[in-house]
Amino acid sequence: MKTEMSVIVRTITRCVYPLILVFGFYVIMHGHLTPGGGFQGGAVVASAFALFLVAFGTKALKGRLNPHLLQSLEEIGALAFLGLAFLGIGTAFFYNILAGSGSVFGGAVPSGPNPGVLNSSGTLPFMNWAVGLKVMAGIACILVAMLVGSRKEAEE
Amino acid sequence: MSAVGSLPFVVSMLLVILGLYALLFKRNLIKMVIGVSLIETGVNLFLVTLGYRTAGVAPIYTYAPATTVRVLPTPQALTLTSIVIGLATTALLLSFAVLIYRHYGTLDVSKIKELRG
Amino acid sequence: MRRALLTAAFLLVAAFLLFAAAEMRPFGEPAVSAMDDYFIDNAQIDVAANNVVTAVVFDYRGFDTLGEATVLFAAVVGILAMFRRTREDER
Amino acid sequence: MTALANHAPVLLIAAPLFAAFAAPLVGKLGERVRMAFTVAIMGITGCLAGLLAATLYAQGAAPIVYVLGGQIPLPSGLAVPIRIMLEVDGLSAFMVLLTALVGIAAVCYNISYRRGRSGGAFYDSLTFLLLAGVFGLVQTGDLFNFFVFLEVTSIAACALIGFRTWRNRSAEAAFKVMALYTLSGLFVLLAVGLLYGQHGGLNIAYLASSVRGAAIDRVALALLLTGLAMKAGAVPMHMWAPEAYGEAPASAAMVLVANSQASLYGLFRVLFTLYGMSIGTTAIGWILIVLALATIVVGVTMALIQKDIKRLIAFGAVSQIGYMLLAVGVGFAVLATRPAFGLTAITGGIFHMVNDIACIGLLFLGAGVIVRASGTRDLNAMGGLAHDLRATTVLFAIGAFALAGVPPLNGFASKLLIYESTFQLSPVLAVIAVVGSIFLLAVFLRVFQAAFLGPRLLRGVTPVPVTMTIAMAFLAAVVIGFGLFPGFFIDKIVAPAANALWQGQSGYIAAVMGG
Repeated sequence: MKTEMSVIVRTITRCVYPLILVFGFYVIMHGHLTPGGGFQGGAVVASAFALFLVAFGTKALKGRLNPHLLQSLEEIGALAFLGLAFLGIGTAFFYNILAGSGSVFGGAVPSGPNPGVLNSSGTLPFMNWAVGLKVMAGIACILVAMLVGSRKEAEE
Repeated sequence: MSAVGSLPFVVSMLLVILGLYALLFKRNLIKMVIGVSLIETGVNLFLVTLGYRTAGVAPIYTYAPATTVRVLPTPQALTLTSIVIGLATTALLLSFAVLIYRHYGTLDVSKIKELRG
Repeated sequence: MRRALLTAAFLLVAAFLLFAAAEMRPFGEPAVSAMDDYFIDNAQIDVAANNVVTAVVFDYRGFDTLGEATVLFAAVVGILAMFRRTREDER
Repeated sequence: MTALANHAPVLLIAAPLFAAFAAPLVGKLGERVRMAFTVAIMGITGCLAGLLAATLYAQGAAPIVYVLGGQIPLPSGLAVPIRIMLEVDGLSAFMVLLTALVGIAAVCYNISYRRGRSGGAFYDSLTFLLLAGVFGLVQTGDLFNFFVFLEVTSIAACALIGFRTWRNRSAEAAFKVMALYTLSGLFVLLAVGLLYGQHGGLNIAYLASSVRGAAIDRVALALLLTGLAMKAGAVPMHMWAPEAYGEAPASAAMVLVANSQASLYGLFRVLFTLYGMSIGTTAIGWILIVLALATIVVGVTMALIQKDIKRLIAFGAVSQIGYMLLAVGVGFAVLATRPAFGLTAITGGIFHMVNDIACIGLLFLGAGVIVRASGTRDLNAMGGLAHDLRATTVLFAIGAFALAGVPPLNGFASKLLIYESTFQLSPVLAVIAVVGSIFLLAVFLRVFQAAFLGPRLLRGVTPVPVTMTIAMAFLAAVVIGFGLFPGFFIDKIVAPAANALWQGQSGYIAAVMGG
């Protein structure tokens, strides 16, 4: 099985790859202000990985996408999300302890349409990041596992 | 206002029925996965249509247009959840299909039955 | 025989679903929206979030999101387990 | 202690989830560390389950409501609950105890069952995900949340079914079961969507107070019933169950049965709490009864002709689902007139759940030992295992006789209640149920004779690790304990559960909606 695609595809991938990453991280970061959030942004980032895998085949696995690292990252993301939910256990599980508290992320927002404040919404941005990390690592992990799994077919 | 009546619901149900047809009557495992995926899409579409309010805008306040009619946020949240669940399901089904192909060398359900004896 | 039964079941379910859809309230006019109106009106006060959908996803219905993250995690673990290296002696 | 008790419902879900998320990471430190970790977390979970049940029983009949991310169920001036809630009543507490029982046995069994095999961390992780899903399923008070946990259990269960990747039938069974579970999950989701569109809420108590039996409500009920009955393994959609239980590793098969029972719990919750009297209970009760009888007959007759020991036990498990469905169907059919035997039937059905999981679990674990020791699943190839596996022989015998309903054991205690009450509705039902049990006894006598008695056919049988025997002995103790003192256990844990179904609807609604 040919694992690499033509030089055109590879070059375009190299150009587009960082842009997709930036867009994905933007979507995660502004999840509480604009359409999007952890899941959507994570999926966008993972699509960059998918593009990478399509263009470079198994070569991409060497160094750049380490399955063990990805798996650990996913677990860390999941644990972080669980931990953030635990923060509010003083009141109730999933209680948003930072919202409206006036601290760094607790800024209030004006009512009605407004330009948005990045450091608002309490624990929401952190949860977005945790879920974003989880989704990007998770989907990348699925892609790598399936690629390796189906490559075994071709060899046998 | 509602010139369309309940047509959007009917359309999403048609998608569900299409998926059911593929799941029940197709013999190829990949096509069955596509069927499951279609049902999921139909149900998601159904959920999203539930939340629409005539002439509403997205319930997001950042640079929002000055209108008071906003669509319902809950169905969107539910759909987001069910899309991710659908993704997980489809991925797992496909990996089972890969395993089956590895064992039998075919994706045809009737041939798999013959091979198993 | 099997195929006939399957077809009958399929047609039954299809008719049933179409009936349900036709019985629904008209498109664009939610019957009861007290819960959603609460979200729209109070998300900026309760959660200080501009995006009401994110407020619902991560705050009001955060537990669903935990479940959804769990589902994805389960799928990843499952797929990694499917394609793991097995040992010869356990077969 | 009170703070812990207040948060027990959610901690009960969070603790196994934490174990599942962390197991692969902890596994990097070594296999023994991971084992100690899983045992510790399961111990904590078991204590939490006990604490939750004790709290509930201490406060009487009122359900415990836990609001996630808030303090009060209803914000002032609103008639719809806006946040997700966990709502634990007698039935939920009963299911929580049952799941904790299964979890403890499974984790204890896994210590040596999975040692030296590949993917141990994945296996532990998936087992805990399945347990967390079942804990969530039986506690949640929100219909969409119910669907989410249904999917958690589906995916974890299917990954466990396909876990033996070198067996071609495993992958096939996993694919089939996954497709079916997804279909059932989507039926439930469609029903949730319909109910949301009609009533604008997702909380079970809120929906129960606003469902009036309109056309859409009935469609949603049909979808919910189909989806949940499918996932519980009732006829006509039972064909996945034997393959799933048969292909899953032994301890996973036991947890899968608990998962099926959780779907059955969902069915009961929908029927009694969500709809209750707003629909024609007699007609639906009789539909359940017919399905249940078909399930018993099919399960028992198919068990008769099996040669594979795990598939045989699996068909036994299918038939037992029929008994529970039968009893509760009888209870639902007479819900409108409320004769005393309706409550007896429900009590018997619910009591049978815990008895069934103990016996079936014991049998699956025993079968796991047998397959591991003899290297074959074929009953005709086994024989004389009693010479080598003494403890397993005794424990397996206890499980088999209890399942068939032989007097001093727990299966008899619950089946007697079922026979008595169904007889009062219609003698035919009781006769079919009794005949089913007799055939089941014959089946298990044959298994016992084929596997354990007779001359020693196999040489070099692997000895059984001690933790596997402990896990089986634990379940056997439950079987014998419930059999010797049925009155005590019915009084303490089964009666609150039965009452929660029989007359708990208004209390369930009031706990959230007030008044």
